[in-house]
Amino acid sequence: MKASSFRYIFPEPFNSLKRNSWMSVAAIVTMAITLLLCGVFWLLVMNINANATMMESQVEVKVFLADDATEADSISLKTNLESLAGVASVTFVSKEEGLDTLIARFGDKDRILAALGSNPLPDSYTVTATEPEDVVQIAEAAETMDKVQAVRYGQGTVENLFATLNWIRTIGVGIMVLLSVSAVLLISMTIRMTVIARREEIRVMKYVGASNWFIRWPFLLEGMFIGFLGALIALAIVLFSYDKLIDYMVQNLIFLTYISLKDVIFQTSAVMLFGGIVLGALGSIIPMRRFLKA
Amino acid sequence: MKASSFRYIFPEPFNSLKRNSWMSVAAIVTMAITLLLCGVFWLLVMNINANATMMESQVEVKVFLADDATEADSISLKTNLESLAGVASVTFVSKEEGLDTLIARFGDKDRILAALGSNPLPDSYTVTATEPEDVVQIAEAAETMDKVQAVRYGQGTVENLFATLNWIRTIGVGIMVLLSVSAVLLISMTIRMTVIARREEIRVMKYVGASNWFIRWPFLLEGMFIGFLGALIALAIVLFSYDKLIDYMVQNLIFLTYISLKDVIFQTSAVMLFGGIVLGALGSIIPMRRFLKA
Amino acid sequence: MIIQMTNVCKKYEKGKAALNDINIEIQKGEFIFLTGQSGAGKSTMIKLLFREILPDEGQIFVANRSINRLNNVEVVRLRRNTGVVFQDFRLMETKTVFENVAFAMKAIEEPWFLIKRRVPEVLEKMGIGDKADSFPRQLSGGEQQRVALARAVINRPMIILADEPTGNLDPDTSDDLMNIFSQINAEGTTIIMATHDKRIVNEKRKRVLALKGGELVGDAVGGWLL
Amino acid sequence: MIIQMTNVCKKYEKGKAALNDINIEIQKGEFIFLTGQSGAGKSTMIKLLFREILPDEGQIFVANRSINRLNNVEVVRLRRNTGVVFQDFRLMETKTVFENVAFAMKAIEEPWFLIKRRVPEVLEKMGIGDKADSFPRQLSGGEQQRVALARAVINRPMIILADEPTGNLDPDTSDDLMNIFSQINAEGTTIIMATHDKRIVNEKRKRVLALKGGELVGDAVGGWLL
Ligand SMILES: Nc1ncnc2c1ncn2[C@@H]1O[C@H](COP(=O)(O)OP(=O)(O)OP(=O)(O)O)[C@@H](O)[C@H]1O
Ligand SMILES: Nc1ncnc2c1ncn2[C@@H]1O[C@H](COP(=O)(O)OP(=O)(O)OP(=O)(O)O)[C@@H](O)[C@H]1O
Ligand SMILES: [Mg+2]
Ligand SMILES: [Mg+2]
Repeated sequence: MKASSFRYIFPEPFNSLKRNSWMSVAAIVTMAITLLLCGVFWLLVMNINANATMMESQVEVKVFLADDATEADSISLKTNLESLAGVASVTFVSKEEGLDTLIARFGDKDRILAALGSNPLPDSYTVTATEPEDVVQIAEAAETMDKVQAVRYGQGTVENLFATLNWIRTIGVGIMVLLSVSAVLLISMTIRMTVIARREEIRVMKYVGASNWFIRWPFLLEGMFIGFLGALIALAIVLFSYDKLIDYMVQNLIFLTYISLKDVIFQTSAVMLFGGIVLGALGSIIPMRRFLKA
Repeated sequence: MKASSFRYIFPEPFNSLKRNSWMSVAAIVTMAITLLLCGVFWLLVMNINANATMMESQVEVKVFLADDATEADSISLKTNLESLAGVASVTFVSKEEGLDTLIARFGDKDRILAALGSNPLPDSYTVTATEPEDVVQIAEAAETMDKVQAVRYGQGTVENLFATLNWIRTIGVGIMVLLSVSAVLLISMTIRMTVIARREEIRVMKYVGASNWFIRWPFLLEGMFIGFLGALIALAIVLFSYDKLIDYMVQNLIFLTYISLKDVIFQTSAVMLFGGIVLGALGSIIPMRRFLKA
Repeated sequence: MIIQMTNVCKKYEKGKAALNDINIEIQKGEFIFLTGQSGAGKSTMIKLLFREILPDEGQIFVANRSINRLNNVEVVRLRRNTGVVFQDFRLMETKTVFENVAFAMKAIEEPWFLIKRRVPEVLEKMGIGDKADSFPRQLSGGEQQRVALARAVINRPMIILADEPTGNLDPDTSDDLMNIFSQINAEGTTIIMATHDKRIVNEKRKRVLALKGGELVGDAVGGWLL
Repeated sequence: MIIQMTNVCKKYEKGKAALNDINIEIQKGEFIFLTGQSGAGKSTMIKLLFREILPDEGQIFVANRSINRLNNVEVVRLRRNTGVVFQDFRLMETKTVFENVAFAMKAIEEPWFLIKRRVPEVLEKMGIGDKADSFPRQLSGGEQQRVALARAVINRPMIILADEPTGNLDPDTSDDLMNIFSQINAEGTTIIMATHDKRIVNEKRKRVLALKGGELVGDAVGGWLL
């Protein structure tokens, strides 16, 4: 096939879409719905992931100073803690602040203070890790340091949190895989139908001497165009509703953090449009093979 | 149309499925994928919901007794608490048990005991509510009772928990609605395509004197059958993989509770099969109207 | 009088009128040839008579009922009393020859034993008895045409409309079929047959309606008119 | 010698052989009528010649190449050198008449100015110049047939295979088209035409191949053979 044949090929998909309008509309709608689902879940998973990451990063290690620690001990401990691998920040918490936290959790300040007489809590450092996985390691290192009375990182809690977050991620990834596979199948089934419905036309083209690629290209372009259009519609709906949804959520629900539209717009658009076009192309070209045999 | 005509109508869908095999396979696959998605999310949402409900039911009210409360006071308080609307259980927690809990959370038992000298905590009752929404009301009622020193239900925590659970539920329901709408559209688009592909056949039937219902029934049955088959495949996959998945999850992930297959098998099967059949029927009959006009 | 057309005009979306001011009366039991050049309006006339399309102007009466306004049930009744051989056959691609012909009987709810007996009988008469289990795409052009013919006559309708029923048939087979038509006609069925076959028209010596560019230019008993 | 068939047999899935031990030689520039009753194997023969189907046995040579084993490119070349009028037209339903005919020219990558000039020319010659923008379903049977004819001749192929190209045409239009064929034939194109029209065969007095039940029962110059 000569390259110049493309002048005959390019207008074909548009004519065809117009003239097979019922089928085309059905195919585009299917495409749009499928990609819409994918887009929605993609953003959902991204948001859940962002929240999970944020929650993980908030896991802290508490390092309690020995009662006999001097100011100098405290400062050198801080330096030591900061020099540990994976430590993001080290914050001093005085015994008074510690008690306040305790009281905040267990009730009546006056009553507890009266009962305790004096504050039994030691000064402490709150250490945050850059990577949540480093928490245990940091805690172990801190325990061997001088003038450290105790190290706490809420053992069970951290592990539970990680497990929960991993669970959420696993489900999220599972959803995406399931949806992606479904999208590929659904879209290719739809385009397959539009091709099958026109098998006679394809055969006639062969019989009047068109080469396989001369026949294939218009269908390929049409599939790509259906994919593109479907993706465009899905994208428009996703982008339009995402902002509104986030607004609503911010006001009504305690999601910790949100991915803002502008952070994902390029990625999402690219993936959806590209996905739609590729699926449309494959969906149209694969079932054609059968009708193009010599 | 006479009822006896059904002897001619019933075999039609099966012939047609066999002879339009490409289209039929495409339609059934689409149906199966769509319903599979729905089924998977339905079970996911049910599980999340079950977990949410369980977590809500674990919200408790702590009622601390006054220091001067006698054994009799304690017993009458218990009776009063139990008589409150919405209370599920009332459990006595001695001051020693209370301290154990405190120590378990804040570290070193010996150290804290040494620091405190004596146990500053009062005896308490742990009240659980049947409905989580009743918690606040129970707490308020308990506060007005005799010999009650303080009532705690971790204000912020409960509200946060509710909000989180509602958020999860909202997303779950949102997913289901989105998926259901998509399923309806996708399936009707697919069946629509199979009908459109056979519009000539429908016209010919009209021209040789078949009544509209004589033409419609086989298509209707075929759509229902496609729906049924698709649903059956989806159901088989869902049911088969659900057990395996739960097994995996129980071992690897800290989901709190799981809905067991036998609790949902009837509901899920009924919804999916019925859904598939209805969608298949509507999807085939609606686009036919156009071709059946007199 | 079984068919009457008064001042019938039909114009498709584009172009000039396909039929223009047609007036004809056809008595029960007549055998009529419809002739005219390609594009003269023969098929349009036939399509009007079984209400595939509606006239733009004028009235068409079949069995003394105007077919311009019929409800669904009446349209079905009209079609059941009319057997049609389409110029392009219009066989159902996914049904076998037997099923294609049987469908017309099933549609009018004939009992199965009758279908099982009469369909092979008619196929045999058309010379395609051995093709009952073939699908239309497995038949030669003339065989397909004969299936269409079998379907049109199977219910012994009051009127048979045949649009070039011998277009894909050799002279011998055509003659066989014309004999079948004559026989059916002799039993009282009105037959209207659009045809290009000069020889058949000349041999049969029946009433001929000649169309030219949508106008009725001839209506006489005898041979080819144009 | 442009076409040669040696011991060609063709049997479809069911039933008896559609063609049985056919041997023919056709010289470049011949005009050949293929006759035979409905179901005799005329269309099968034509389908074999442009490789819509393959023979079960025997060899077919077109322009001295066996067409039994051709790769994709060679099949395309064969078809580009062969213009076919299908018995059932096989027009593309979603393309206009102009586009249907133009497609055959686009497929062999003719420049647009040539397409724009030649397609209307040919349509005019076929008497359907005013139907260029109609879709096939908006045409009468004979008009569709003439579009199929126009598509077959537009590229001036070496060989024209025409399967009952006048089946839906009235005698006058048929004669016009036969004259076009004669003219094309006079320019050197080999024409093989399956037909039922005794009159045309008798008038033209060309070589006639007569088939009967898949056997070649006659091969002579002159009139109708059966
Ligand atoms: N659906 C349609 N839309 C537009 N024009 C049409 C349509 N059907 C037929 N025509 C035009 O109406 C005219 C008459 O068509 P008709 O089919 O009645 O011709 P005919 O006499 O049957 O011809 P033939 O012998 O070729 O079958 C033709 O010019 C045709 O192009
Ligand atoms: N695809 C097929 N499958 C099975 N049998 C077929 C197929 N095509 C044709 N036949 C059979 O082969 C025989 C020859 O068919 P062919 O189409 O060649 O006849 P023909 O001479 O063209 O007849 P006509 O004049 O009716 O068009 C017929 O009996 C037909 O039923
Ligand atoms: Mg006609
Ligand atoms: Mg043939």
